[in-house]
Amino acid sequence: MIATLTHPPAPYVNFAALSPFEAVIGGSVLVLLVGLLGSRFARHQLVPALTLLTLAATAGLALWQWNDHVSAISGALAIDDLSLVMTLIFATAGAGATVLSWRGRAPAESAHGDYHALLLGSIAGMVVLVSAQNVVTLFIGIELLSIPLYVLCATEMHRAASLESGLKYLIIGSVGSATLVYGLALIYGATGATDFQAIATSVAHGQHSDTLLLGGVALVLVGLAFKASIAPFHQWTPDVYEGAPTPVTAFMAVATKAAAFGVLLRVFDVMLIGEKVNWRPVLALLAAITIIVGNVGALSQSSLKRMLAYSSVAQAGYILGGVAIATRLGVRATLFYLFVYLTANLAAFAVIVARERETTHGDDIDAVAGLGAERPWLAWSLTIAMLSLAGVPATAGFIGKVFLIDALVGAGYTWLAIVIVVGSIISLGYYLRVVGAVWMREAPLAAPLIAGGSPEADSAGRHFELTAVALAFAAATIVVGIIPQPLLDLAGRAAGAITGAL
Amino acid sequence: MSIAWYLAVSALIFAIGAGGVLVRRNPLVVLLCLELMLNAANLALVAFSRMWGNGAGQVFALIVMVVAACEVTVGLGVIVAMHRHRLPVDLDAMRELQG
Amino acid sequence: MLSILIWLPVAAAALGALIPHRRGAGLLALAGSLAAFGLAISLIAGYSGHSGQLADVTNIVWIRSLGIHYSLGVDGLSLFLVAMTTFSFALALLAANIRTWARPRVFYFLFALAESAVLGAFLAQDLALFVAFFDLMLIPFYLLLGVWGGPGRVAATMKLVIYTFAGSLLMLAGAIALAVLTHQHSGQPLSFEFSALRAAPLPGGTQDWIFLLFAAAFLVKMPAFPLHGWMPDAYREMPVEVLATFSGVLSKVGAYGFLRIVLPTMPAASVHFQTLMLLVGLASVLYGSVMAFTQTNARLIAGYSSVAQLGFITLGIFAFAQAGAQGAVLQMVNHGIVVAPLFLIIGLLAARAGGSADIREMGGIAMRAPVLATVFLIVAFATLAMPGSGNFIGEFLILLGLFQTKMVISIIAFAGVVAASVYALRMFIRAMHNREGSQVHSRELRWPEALAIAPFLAAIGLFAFYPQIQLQRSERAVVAAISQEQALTAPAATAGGADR
Amino acid sequence: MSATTAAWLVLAAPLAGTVLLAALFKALPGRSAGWIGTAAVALSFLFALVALVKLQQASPAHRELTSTLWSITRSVGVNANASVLVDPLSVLMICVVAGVSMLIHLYSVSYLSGDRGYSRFFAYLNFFVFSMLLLVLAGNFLLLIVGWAFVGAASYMLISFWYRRTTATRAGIKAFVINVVGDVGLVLGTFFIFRHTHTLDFVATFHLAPKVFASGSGDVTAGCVLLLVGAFAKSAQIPFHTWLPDAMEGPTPVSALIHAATMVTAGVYLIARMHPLFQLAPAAQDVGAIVGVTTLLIAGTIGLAATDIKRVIAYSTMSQIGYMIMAVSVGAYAAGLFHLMTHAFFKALLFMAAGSAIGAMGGEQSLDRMSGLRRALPFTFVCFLVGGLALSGIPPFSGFFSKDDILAQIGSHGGWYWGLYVAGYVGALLTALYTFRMIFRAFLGEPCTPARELIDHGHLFHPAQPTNPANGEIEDSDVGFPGPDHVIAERALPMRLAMGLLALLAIGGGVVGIPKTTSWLDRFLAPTFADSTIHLYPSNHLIYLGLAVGTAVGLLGILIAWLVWVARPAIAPAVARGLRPLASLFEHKWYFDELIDALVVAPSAWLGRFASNTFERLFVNATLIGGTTAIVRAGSATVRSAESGFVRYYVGFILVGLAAIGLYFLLAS
Repeated sequence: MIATLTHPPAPYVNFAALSPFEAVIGGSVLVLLVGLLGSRFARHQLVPALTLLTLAATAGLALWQWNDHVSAISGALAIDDLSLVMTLIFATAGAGATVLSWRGRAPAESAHGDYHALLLGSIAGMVVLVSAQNVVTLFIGIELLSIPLYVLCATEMHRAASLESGLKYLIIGSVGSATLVYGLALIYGATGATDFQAIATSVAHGQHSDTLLLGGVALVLVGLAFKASIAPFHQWTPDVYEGAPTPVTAFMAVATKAAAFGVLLRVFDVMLIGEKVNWRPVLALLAAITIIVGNVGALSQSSLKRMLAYSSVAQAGYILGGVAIATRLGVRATLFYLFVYLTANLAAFAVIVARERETTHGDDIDAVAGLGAERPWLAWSLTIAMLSLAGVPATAGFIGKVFLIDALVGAGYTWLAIVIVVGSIISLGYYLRVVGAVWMREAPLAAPLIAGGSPEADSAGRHFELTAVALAFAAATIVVGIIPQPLLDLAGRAAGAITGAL
Repeated sequence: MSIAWYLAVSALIFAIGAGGVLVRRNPLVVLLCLELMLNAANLALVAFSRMWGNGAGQVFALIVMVVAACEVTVGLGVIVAMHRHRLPVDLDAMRELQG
Repeated sequence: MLSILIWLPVAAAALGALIPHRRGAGLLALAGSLAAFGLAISLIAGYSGHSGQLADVTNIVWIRSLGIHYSLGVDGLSLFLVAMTTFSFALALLAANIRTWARPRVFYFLFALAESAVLGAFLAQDLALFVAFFDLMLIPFYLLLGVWGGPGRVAATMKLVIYTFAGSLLMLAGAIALAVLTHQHSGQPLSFEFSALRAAPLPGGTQDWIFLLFAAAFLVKMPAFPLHGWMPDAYREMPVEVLATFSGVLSKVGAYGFLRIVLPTMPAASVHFQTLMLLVGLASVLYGSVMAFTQTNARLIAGYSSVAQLGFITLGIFAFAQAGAQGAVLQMVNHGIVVAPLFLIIGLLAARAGGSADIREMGGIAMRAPVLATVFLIVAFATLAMPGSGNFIGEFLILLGLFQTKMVISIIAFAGVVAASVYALRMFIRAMHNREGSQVHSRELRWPEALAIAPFLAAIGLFAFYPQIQLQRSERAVVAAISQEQALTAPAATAGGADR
Repeated sequence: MSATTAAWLVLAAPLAGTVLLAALFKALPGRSAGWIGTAAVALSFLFALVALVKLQQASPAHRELTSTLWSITRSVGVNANASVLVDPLSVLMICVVAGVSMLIHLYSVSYLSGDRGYSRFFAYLNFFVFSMLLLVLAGNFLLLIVGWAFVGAASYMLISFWYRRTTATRAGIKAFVINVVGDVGLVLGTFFIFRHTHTLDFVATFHLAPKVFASGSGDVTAGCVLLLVGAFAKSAQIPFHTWLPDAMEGPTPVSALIHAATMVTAGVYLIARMHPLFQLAPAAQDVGAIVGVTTLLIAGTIGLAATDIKRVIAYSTMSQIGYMIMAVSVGAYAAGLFHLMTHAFFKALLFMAAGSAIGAMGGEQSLDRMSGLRRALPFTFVCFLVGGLALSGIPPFSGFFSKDDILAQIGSHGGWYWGLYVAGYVGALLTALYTFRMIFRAFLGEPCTPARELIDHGHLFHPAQPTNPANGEIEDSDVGFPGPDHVIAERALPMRLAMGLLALLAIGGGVVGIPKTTSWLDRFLAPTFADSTIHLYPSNHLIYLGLAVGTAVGLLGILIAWLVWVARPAIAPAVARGLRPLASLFEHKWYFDELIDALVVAPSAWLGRFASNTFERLFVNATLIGGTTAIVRAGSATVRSAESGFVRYYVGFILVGLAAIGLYFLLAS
């Protein structure tokens, strides 16, 4: 019966609206090519520079596209405030990662060009993901996002850990994708549509087979929850975060999470909004589990990256709360919290990278012991980041929590709010442990190199750009903590793009 | 023939794939099992496409195949790299990262 | 005006942290807090108790989306607490300037930040703002304890922070719930301002659990039995100059919170839990006293005595009698200006007893330090609330108010009064009298030390002979704070109400 | 200058003295501190006399003056001013207090000379006088309580004046704590009364009391009983008396001033001051009377057994105050205050003489070591004798009239009050007995070594190694106090002056109240107690009977004492052996210390140990802190063990989670 299929007209493509996406793709190709040049300068300096340039262009174009809500490629992608805001987040995260890996090891081991190209490719995938308007583009986006990351994780090839993390991520990621695609298939089967709106309407009018749909929802939920590292689908997170090169970890922690939540919002708060009654309690429960698991898991971790991995799980739990309640406030809180999370994590990871290069302790907590005396600026940045993640006033984290709890209580999910609070109390146990190490401990003696110490230690240069990044994002944390209103408005705008159904 | 049969088969394949991922230690075999899982989805997609009489499902299926190919490629790349670094090609041996 | 008062100390300290001069940090921080004290005095001068209204109101929208306002104001409730805060901090900073500290810039910056946060909490007229300051004040103290504290400091910090933050985060949830539910219940736009929250109280059932969240935070902060687990370690390890302000000022924020927030916004729940709170207060009084006369570490004696004192304050607040509440407010200030010099003196004693604050190591210090002995004796008498001290007036009013509403509890509470005389004098005698301890090198008070303590004595004297200076200004605000509870517990409260 | 102004100045003078001495304690040379202190009190006494005169000029109806300086609290219905109440009662008190204090200051000028804490001593002593005057002049409950507590504090500071002696510090804290118990009683009593009157002012309270209280109503009785607790604690009445004997650790002038003449009589003053309330609470009055008479007898018996000369006098003080409490509790106000006054004279005198004797003994206080001091210390002996005779109520000494006045009025109440009457005379017999036991043992008989040294070589005995008379502990000599050199009246003019004046007062003090003839005191106090409903005027025959019996009993006691301790020294041990249990009961002070220790001290100490060793450790730390952290740690361990590193398990978890969610959906739909 293929023959009977009507041949659709050539799809209308709105290139202007797509420009950020095009910029990223083009940039990645360009970077790839430049990376092939022979000159050391081209590879070591030009490539990162171009990457940054690309990201800047992307951001610029995104701003240029500001607040005209159009659909590109005949409805496969929608360029709306949400996707643009998300694009900004990705660009920032990408830029951060680029700077962090500038004089790092990972790009040197793999070719610089490849490394940055992959980074940009992944970003491209994220852009697609958050602007996807039907399940197919959604899938494309998520894979375009994931596959480069698998590689990036494995780029520090001299370290077994790096490879291990790459392969683990790959396998589990593929299981996730399989689950996701199977779920999407079932939804398609249940509704006969691939377009979000169409599915939504069909769900809303109840013209679907319930079992198929619900099965699909379950599978999709698992597939996406895995990306957002929601317990109990989070277990890859600590291993991969620890194993991957730190800049990549930083990128994953921030951008991937943002993308995952972007798509979670689109899928649940738009496509499946009609099934709200069924999935709300599940998401809420998952959020609660995630909060508890993430927080208790992070306690007494000696590897900072691993600790931050668990903390990211916990934070994912908080954010999921915002998604779960499916209210305007919830969406806004979710988006706002993503900013909070971005700034704090990038600052923290910048410090970790710096210490990896300066000390022989790698990412162990000893690496930051006595930082307060040794590197006050880094120390303050790390402190602020930790306090923000813990949700202390005068940092963005506090406002984020207030906003989130506000939304939860407003939606009648007070118990979840209490869980968040309890989680935050537990989280003090590990965030303040870091602060304590920074200010209250003396720097330990340098450990011998073999003991997991990172080889960069011998070239212990104090790289100004790391301090700059750390300070920049720490400062942002404080500023947002004191003057949150503009960012709140931004989140409101972005939320407006999808809360039509709410 | 009712759609149910196609679904049953695809579910079976999905389960087999998942089971393989659970029990096998050799990453190569695991990759194959992942292929199985994805193809189960494909089967379902095609079946539904047929059922609804529109092409979306088939397009989707094609894309999934491409993606599957990419994943396998990357996977093989990593495995080769591990082999070059004299690391055991055995999933259960990869336990440096845990806890 | 109030914004200046709040931010002046930290601004000055930040400036001091930037200038190169080594002693500059400390001196500028001191200057900043002194200026703040001056402002506070001018506030008192300008405030007349006749209208119970807020004075010097600042009200700017802070976070529109959440209806959070940067709203400040002072009234009889907070007036003297603010003065006492600036006073204690200024003198503590003076005392701190006598010693030299590792990394002085950070130290004084944090110290001043703490002052600003406390002042913010006392002056905030918006619940979210209050909560923000309430949490914020913990961070500097956490670092001050953790970085400059004694040997066991790290463990102490953990206990302190987990306990207190657990409290304040629960309160955060409670605060937001209070605002949001009020907003939903009354239909008014979402707002965290006290005025808005007071305007539309929630139904009783809802009030109850929110009340418990708030109570947890405030009782931990006081600390009250049985939530005082963090207190011994923290008090043992904290530098005395910091401890003086910590114990003297922070503990009051909890009590203040009850009067400022809980009673006005949740009257039904307050009445519902009155007995519970009274029992907590009573338990704190008795337990604190009993513990205080078994301790051998002078810091802990003072610490547990604070537990007992704060227990009295709790009793006064939840007596729901005007005299009790007035006494509580008065006692907050009194305890502040008495316990701070007490800790400073304990620091001096430890310095004379070979660094140990253990009263078994001390003894005979009075021998060559008659002035120090006299000062300590006066402070000790004030601590045990001997008639003729301001603390006595405070306790007198508290117990009188309680006597009018809950006679039995009041009579039991008197046991605490007797116990106080035992532990206070025990500490004094073991430190100052009897034979000299092995490590003791009796030394007279030095001028800078005297300079840091003398003003406290002056304040004690002032409040001993003229507490009216505060009482007249606080009366209106206090009466207003408990009026709803009095109305609800009408038959019991008539005795208190009929006094006028 | 009006009477109230004078009253304020009465307060101001000693306070100024305190401040001056405290400020200049380093600068003052030699004895100047002592003279400053004495001058301050003398000034105060002068103003007291002025107040007296001014008050007498006013018409009897207008002899109740109040004056307010500022208001301490005036809020939510609790109004307390810094105000004084000047009426015959308070004026009498300030005259007695300031007068006796002046003499004792004078005495101390030389007695304390050579003590390292010289100026500190006078600062304390002036502060005490200020507090005592504040107590008696206070115009409202708040100020009364303040004065009440200040005298307690002053007495604490002076008891543990020689603070290197652990005995002294222990005695000090004991006295202070018991006094605080008294304060609590006072405050609670105030609450009970305030509950109905809603005022703290004395005049207003007494004015309102009959209106708001039904006679014998629960609250007024409770209030008065609680006031009595305060009175008993201050006046060392059973069971709150145990601090007084220990208080003898203080320097002898302190014992004379605080623990004999003034502070301990504050309870008597309190009851007299509160008589409008007590008249509404007959039950409370009976409590007072019974406790008074019990103390009177028990203290007398202990006085018989005590060997420390100062403690004997202390117990006699207790029993004498028993008389006064009894008196004011049955409405014999004037008589009680009369006895208060005379007792102040002769008891202060006795202590001073004892101090002189102790000086001669080189700090030794035990009667067992003393004998034959008569020839060594003739002047002291005479003074002691005068005091003793006045104490035992031998005519015409002052004690004779005051004591019999009390008993006569009690007797005239009839009924079970006859019991008190008889007990009173039994007490009188005991008084005469222990007094002269003391005199005979100390002053008659073979001179002891110190006495001999004084008589033969004319220089004071100084022990080779100064020791604490209470427990024989070696004094640490580097401290320099108690002063290394001792002083006796024979060699110090100020002491002789003070003792001489007091001796005259002790002899002639009774003249102000000779029944039927002068009884000036009655008339002077009349305005205060005019409203008294229970005050009776005893019948003549009762008065005469009393005078006769009193004299007889007193003489009988002296006679017995002479027989037992002088004529037939063998009798005393024989009697002691014969009445072994009784004797040991007396020697152990009726086991009151042990009783209180078992009932109060031990339990609270146990409670403290339990709280800190068990409760704090097990509940607060182990359960509250340890428990929660343990739970969290357990959770952490679980999560981390689940994080096994096996990819397969991770996938497994994903599938399990998937299955769970799917199952839920199936059930939900």
